[in-house]
Amino acid sequence: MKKQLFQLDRRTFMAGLATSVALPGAIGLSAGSAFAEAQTPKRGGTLTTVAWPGTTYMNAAITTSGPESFLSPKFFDGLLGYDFGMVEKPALATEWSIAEDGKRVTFKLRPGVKWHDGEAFTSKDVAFTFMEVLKVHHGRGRSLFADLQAVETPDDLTAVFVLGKPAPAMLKALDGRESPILPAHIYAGTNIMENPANTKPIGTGAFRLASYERGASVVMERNPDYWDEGKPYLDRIILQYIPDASTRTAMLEAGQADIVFLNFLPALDTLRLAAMPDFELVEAGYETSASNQQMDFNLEREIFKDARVRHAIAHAIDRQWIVDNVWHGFGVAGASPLHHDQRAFYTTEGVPQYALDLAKAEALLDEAGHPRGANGVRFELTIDPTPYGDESLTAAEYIREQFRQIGIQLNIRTQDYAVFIKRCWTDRDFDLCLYTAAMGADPTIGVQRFYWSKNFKPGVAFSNGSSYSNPEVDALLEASQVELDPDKRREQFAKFQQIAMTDLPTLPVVHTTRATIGWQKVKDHTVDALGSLGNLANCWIDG
Amino acid sequence: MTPAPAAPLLQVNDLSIRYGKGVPLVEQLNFTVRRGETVGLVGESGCGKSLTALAVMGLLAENLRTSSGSIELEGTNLTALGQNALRGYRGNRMAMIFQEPLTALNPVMTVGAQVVEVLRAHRRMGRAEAERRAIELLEQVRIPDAAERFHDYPHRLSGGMRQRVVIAIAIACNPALLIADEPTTALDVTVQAQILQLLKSLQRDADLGLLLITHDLGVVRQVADRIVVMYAGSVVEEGAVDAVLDNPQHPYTAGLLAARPHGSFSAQGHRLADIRGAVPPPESRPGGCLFEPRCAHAQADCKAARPPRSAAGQDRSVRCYHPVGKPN
Amino acid sequence: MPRYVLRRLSQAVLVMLLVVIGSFFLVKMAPGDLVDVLAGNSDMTADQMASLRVRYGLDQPVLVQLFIYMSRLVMLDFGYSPLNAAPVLDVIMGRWPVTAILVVSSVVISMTVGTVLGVISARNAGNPIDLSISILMLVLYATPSFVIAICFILFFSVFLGAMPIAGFATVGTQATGFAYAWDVVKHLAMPVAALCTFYVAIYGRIGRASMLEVLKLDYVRTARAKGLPERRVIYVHALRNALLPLVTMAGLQVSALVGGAVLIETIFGLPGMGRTAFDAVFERDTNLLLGVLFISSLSVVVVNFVIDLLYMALDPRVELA
Amino acid sequence: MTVGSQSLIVRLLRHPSGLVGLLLIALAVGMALGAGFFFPAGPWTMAGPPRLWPGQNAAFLLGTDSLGRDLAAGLFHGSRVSLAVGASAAVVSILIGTVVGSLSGYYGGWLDDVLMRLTDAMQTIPSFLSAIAIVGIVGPSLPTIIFAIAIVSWPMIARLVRAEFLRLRTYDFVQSCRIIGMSDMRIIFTQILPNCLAPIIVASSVLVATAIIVEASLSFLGLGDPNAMSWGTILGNGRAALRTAWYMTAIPATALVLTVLALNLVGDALNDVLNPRLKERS
Repeated sequence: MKKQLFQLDRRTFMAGLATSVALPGAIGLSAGSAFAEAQTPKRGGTLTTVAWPGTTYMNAAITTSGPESFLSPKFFDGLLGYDFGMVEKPALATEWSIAEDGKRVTFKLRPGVKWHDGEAFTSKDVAFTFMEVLKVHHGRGRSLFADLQAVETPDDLTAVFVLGKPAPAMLKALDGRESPILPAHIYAGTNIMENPANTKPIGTGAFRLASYERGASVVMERNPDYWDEGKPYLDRIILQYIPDASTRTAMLEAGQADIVFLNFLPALDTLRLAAMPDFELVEAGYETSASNQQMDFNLEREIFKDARVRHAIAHAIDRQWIVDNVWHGFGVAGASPLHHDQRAFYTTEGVPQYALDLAKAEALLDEAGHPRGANGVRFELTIDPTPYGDESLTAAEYIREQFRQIGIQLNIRTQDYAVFIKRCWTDRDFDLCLYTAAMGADPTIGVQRFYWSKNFKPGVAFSNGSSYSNPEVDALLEASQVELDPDKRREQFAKFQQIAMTDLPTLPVVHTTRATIGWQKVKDHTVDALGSLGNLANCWIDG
Repeated sequence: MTPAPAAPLLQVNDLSIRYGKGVPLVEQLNFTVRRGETVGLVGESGCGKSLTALAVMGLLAENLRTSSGSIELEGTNLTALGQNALRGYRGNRMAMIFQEPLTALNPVMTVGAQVVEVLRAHRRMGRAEAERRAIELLEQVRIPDAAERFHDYPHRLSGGMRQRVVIAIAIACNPALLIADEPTTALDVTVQAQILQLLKSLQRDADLGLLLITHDLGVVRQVADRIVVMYAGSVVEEGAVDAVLDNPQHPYTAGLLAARPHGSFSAQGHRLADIRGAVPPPESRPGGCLFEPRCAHAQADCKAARPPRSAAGQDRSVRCYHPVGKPN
Repeated sequence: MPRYVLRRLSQAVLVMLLVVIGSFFLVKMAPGDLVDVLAGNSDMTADQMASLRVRYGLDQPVLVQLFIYMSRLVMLDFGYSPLNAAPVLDVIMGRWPVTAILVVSSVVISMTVGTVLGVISARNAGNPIDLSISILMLVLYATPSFVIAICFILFFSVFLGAMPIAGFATVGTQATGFAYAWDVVKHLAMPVAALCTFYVAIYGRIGRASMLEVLKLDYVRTARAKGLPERRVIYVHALRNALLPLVTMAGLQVSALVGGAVLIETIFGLPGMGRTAFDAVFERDTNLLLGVLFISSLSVVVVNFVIDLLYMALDPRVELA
Repeated sequence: MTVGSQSLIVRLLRHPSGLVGLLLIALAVGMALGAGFFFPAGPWTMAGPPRLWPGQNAAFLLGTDSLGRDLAAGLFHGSRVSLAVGASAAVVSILIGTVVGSLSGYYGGWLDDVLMRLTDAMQTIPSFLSAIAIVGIVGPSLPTIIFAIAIVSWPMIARLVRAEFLRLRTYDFVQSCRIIGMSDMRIIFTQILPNCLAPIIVASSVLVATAIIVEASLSFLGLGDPNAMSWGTILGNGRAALRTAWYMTAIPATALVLTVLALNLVGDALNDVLNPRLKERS
């Protein structure tokens, strides 16, 4: 069986090649072969995949948590889709246009689309979803659509977004994962959070819910009336919730699962399987969920008010080592507050970098007035790694050893998720806090929240946890929110990256990359920027 | 009151019992039990009398074995039989009553079931018939309201009643030989008499050979026809009860009677106060007469070799070079 | 009998009351609550968090919360599980059977296998068979169940490709009746076996000791003296008595098995009570955790009551006093 | 037959299980004591290249883990933590269990009722679930883990001690102490408790073994103390590499199994030595 590479566009591939150390599977193939061997999809078959944790709801309009993000796009469509590089493409909307002042966005909707219950999809559904669901109940939607004043519905197939000020980031957040369109006839006038349809989804999507065993499995079946003619190719998708990562590996290896998305296997297992001829590793298709592992300095702590201490710490941590040994190559050493998948804005040009240099680190600490004490210790710190996944804890263990060499005694504190969130963002009882967070389809959505002084909101998780405040940064971020000119926006973010990396309130540790590992027979699961977080309508099984 | 001599029912010849390949615990044992006769087997605790009884029944623990000699029941050598064949004799031609009625019965089975079981093991009997017969047996051992007691579990019965049940089990298949190992020791004095009475009458009615193991010389005098005295794994003296007790020939028997004229061996195995020293454990038994180290009458030849069994009158034997007492 | 049952019932109620109060305070000891978790998952404002706290009653003093919880419990209202977006009782009813089947079959199988091994061992006391069984027991006893579970998966599923790894039954199966039952058996074989090993060792060791003890007892000798076949002596007279300590043990083990199920359910992806409790702890789904603790404790109490009755049936000496 | 003057250790050494068990435990304890001497840098130092197989490099006989930490150092230092957790949890649960059991058995009455219902309740909640809940809620640190294990294990000791007290309190020597006016506390501590020691000692070896397994299980579920490397920690860390570097799991697992096995062997031997009446053979 020949390897397929049409999932990777050239730039992703080059980025991967340039930065990741050794990824068997993807590496060594020529990008030129991408479309050469495309096969005709076959209809039918069941795709089995595994994930964890189990889902609470079936739609991602009322929550931003992970399990829903994966499920929702199978049942619900968004207005738009995104090709590699986050290039908009039609979904429920076939055409869209932005007024000159950026304050009106008009969407022409696809005719003939039916909800799973047979009702017709209209602009009323769009207006309802944005104004009454996403603006109210969606974590990111609340800020993203804060300036969305109304959705006008001149006819059934036209929806006009009326904005208080231009919102360039908004257009990157209209897919079925970020902004799924819900049926107004089911939800209007009900308590949306407690509507039974939240676990019995009625969407316009490629798949319908066949059965759901809470905490155990979801079975999706093909929507025969899907608007995208002939799709989806699969008859069924079975999703099993399996808590133990090694069990998930065993299932994939034993053929009891066909494919595993979203790094749900231990990295070493992913690499091991990728080296086997029957399996294929794909690293594309996670652009909307690009995540950074980063470490917040609590700037309310006296010791961190001195930038030299922050710089010293940055010099003590070899981020590439963490990429190699903690993430096992699934990532790039942290170099910017953005993620490299945010290609339009990401840059390292003129952005200060902090190479591993323990001597320099020690010198900076001496300079900052923290000499080594009699026992060789300068001062003591605590780090709180997020309990989500092993990588933060493992990285913290590495950082502890590095700190020991420059005379900082670091204590690791683990706790469960609730305590972690409360400690870092509500009680603000931490020195260093290490976690992985999504950077969003656009920096305004995902990055701004960590650096904007107006987003220093104790009690709000994953807000500006370092309590960083720099008027210049605030101005840049605020300007970029409404800047319609892509070039100007790029400049604004470039400047932002330089300042943020100079002030270093938060140390970007790793720009993580995600991987899909599956049997070769599973084809076309990643055909655009959304990858498995799209609807899998193009996916098919060979044989 | 000596019964007419009959062909031996049980004949134990030169029997030795060993622990593994070690020294014999019981050696060169000889005695007989005749039909319709009660033989009292007496000795201190640890002298091997219970072992002997278990050997006859073929119930020695796995690490014990009969290393020489024979046990003949009605002419059949039991030591030559396999466990399967032996099983046909146990509970059937020979039966045994144990010392502790409180623990001899299975606590989780009704007494009736335990009687029925032995009947069905050896007789072709339907359940109903066996139950009827079991109730008869319970009546025969004089258990009141036998039909109701049939359904009781052992813990509901008193010790005496339980011993009656054990006896009923033993006589269920009309055995020729009944071995009773200290059947009354654990019972109240008043009950003891009743049980002995019962055994005696059953023995008489059924013409049983009864081997009564006891440390109580009083009981022997009361019930037995003949007596076999054991010391340190060996028979030292044998004969008719009255003859032996009135005129002991072996210094050990004499010492016993002198110490406890009415008496009883100590149940707990304490040494007898009036005989110096203690019973030697099997591994340090003397080469000569077993009793020699403690014997007031010991002479040089006693140390040399075990005294042979010598006849000392009609139906009477003693193992001693220098018997005491008046010759018969 | 009624007096005994009444006594046991009142004890059970008291025990359950202690369980509820104890677990309630344990859960409330936690820093951080459900809303913190929800907020972590979906970017909430402080206002929204406050209003959620009001909605879930988390703004009340702890004692008031306890009172409200207990008065609802009396009506069998276990509250709502935000993690599952469903009433706690619904969630538990979906998961209880998985754990119940897992635990009950483990008790039955480990007792049977353990007893058989124990009896074989006891009857061969001191010889090589006994020695090898005893060593096997020790190793089973000392090896954590999760190690065994992982070995099972690697060998039977990955290497041999013979056994389904995860779940209670094939997902989306249309099978019914016998075919479905067989499907479930295949799915549960490895989890049950992995959960059993430790208890097989325990029962085996106790069974061996108990059998040796019983075989020395007078009534076994009596049975032999009756001329009963050896089979009957062992399996009717000795075994039934030797089982008694094992039955007592089973009562104690049920609760431990439910605990051990956490690991097994985690590894084999079984949606049972143990894993649910584990997740509930970390998602601060207080109602769910309390519900799981309550229902599993209640099940343990009921099973123990049944075991008591069984014990009485096995041992007539235990009077209903 | 045992000679009274022989010390317990000597008697254990004469017992085949006791000998093997004690040797293995001595090895584990030796590792714990020698950890600082053989591996002064501690178990956390990332001293070598990551994922080195055992034997691949003479400096790291047992290989290294995913972060390049010496597994041999981990094993030695881990024995400290594992044994310490096992022993401390056992001691704490014996303390709680003995206090509850003594009070319950000695005084009886309503106190007994209350304490026994409490014991029932503790035994009713699935113990590993409670341990998870406690560690999960309070946060994973060694003291919490020890406390959690102790809090779920004491009921067994309490029942054991209570049964012994019920048996012993009717004995003459206790009655006579009462008659001469000895205080309850003195009777409990100087008269009855010393006579309960044998079963407690036997039970303690099992307690330690169970505690070690529970700690490992908690670590396996990610509930270990991140600042203390136990065998369970190594086991948990190695799990993700199970298929690519199984030695990371196998090495601590073997140490764990052997130690638990050894504790059980010693338990069996103690049982035989201290309770001669339970000895087999007629």
